Amino acid sequence: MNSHCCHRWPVVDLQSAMQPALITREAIDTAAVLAAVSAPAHGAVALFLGTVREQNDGRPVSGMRYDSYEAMASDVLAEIVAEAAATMGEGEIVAVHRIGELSIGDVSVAIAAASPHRAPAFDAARYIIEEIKLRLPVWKQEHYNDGSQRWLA
Amino acid sequence: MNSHCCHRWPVVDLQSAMQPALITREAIDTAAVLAAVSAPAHGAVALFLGTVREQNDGRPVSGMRYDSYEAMASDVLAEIVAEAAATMGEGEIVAVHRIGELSIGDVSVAIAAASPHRAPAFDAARYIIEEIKLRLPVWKQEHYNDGSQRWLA
Amino acid sequence: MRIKFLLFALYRDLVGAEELELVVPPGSTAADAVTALRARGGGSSRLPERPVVAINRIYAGLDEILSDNDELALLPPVAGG
Amino acid sequence: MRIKFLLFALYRDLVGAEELELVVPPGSTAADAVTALRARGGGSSRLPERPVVAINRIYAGLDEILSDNDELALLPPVAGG
Repeated sequence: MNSHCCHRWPVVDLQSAMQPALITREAIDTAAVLAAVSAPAHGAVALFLGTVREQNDGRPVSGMRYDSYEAMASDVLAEIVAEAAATMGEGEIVAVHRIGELSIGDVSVAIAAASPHRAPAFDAARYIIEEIKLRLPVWKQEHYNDGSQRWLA
Repeated sequence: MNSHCCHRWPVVDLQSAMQPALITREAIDTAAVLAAVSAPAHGAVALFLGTVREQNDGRPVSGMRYDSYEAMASDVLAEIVAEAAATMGEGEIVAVHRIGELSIGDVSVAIAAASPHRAPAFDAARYIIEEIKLRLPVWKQEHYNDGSQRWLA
Repeated sequence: MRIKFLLFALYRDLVGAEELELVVPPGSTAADAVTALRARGGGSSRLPERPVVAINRIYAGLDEILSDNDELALLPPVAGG
Repeated sequence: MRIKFLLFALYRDLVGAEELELVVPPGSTAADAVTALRARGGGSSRLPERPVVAINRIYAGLDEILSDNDELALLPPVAGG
């Protein structure tokens, strides 16, 4: 619209470049997640990262497969983020959950909340990871060194 | 010692490369802080960043000077980190506070706690920032757009 | 009416399919549809009698009445994060 | 005995010095030393009567008795983070 009238160049905006809730098969870029919530108005940023551990219940793990009901998971994650944002008030939130085959140490989930104050930022990040554990339709299958595997519940 | 007997090369160890508690005049490298606590045994990482806000109490801020009783602040920060680590148990913690002249958006404090589980990681990061606010001998002076400045209390 | 079942993780392994369709009587609830699926026998009979379900991507109760062409997802206990 | 005062932030601005030394009677407490410093007059008299203090880099009570060559730091309300 109105492109005939004036020169308007697209403004590069990190905050809108990253969706606030994302299910992805790509590696999670932690720095990009942090950058997406950072702003001069936000003095406090809380970041939570979940990573694939080398063992679970004392059993060595060689890798992890995350499966999801992708279409629903996107909606549920967006809902969780919206709930946290409503409680937090002013600020920015980004939550990304990776699915597919992950290796030890890979980031499976990244949640960043930026706020003018620290308590709301911490509370938002904490709320989101707790709700993800409760209701995000994602499942993980551990792969073991002996070649066997198991769905976690 | 024993350098005559065998070839021993220094092992590069990210975790020992960064002190767990540091007062610094350098810009804080958030990625390095995260890397310093990450390990295959830690499935959860909580990071807190404090940054210089563009305004405070509704007044536009042009920059911030952080002053400290450096020798004591190093000790107090190490003490705070040790307390958090004792409560957290297994895991790694790094806390860095920057002092000197900072600009809007600069990271003034970074706290990372990695643990096998998320609750201890969150609690450690939260404990450290709360204790910093209570007892780290650091002061900040806001600079305003009109050239005036004020110590915060 | 036709119901499209979606299966994930352990349930997918049990049934041996990501999705399948069954015809159930009009007025069937989600629970009725699960019963019909389990009645197929084989691994399907090892599905829980009362799994968590979503209808058309939204968490739903098992007593919810289905409509033609609904997507009924059977969700094992989630394990994200 | 000699006491070395360390001043920070607002208190530094009031006193106009980062550090200064005063001689106080043996047996003086931190509170006594603060009183002696305030008695210098000028901006120093605007220091609080009972500031938070640290002796040799450790938080201390104002009733703590000082030793020769102690470092007594007067600490404004902290504002880190």
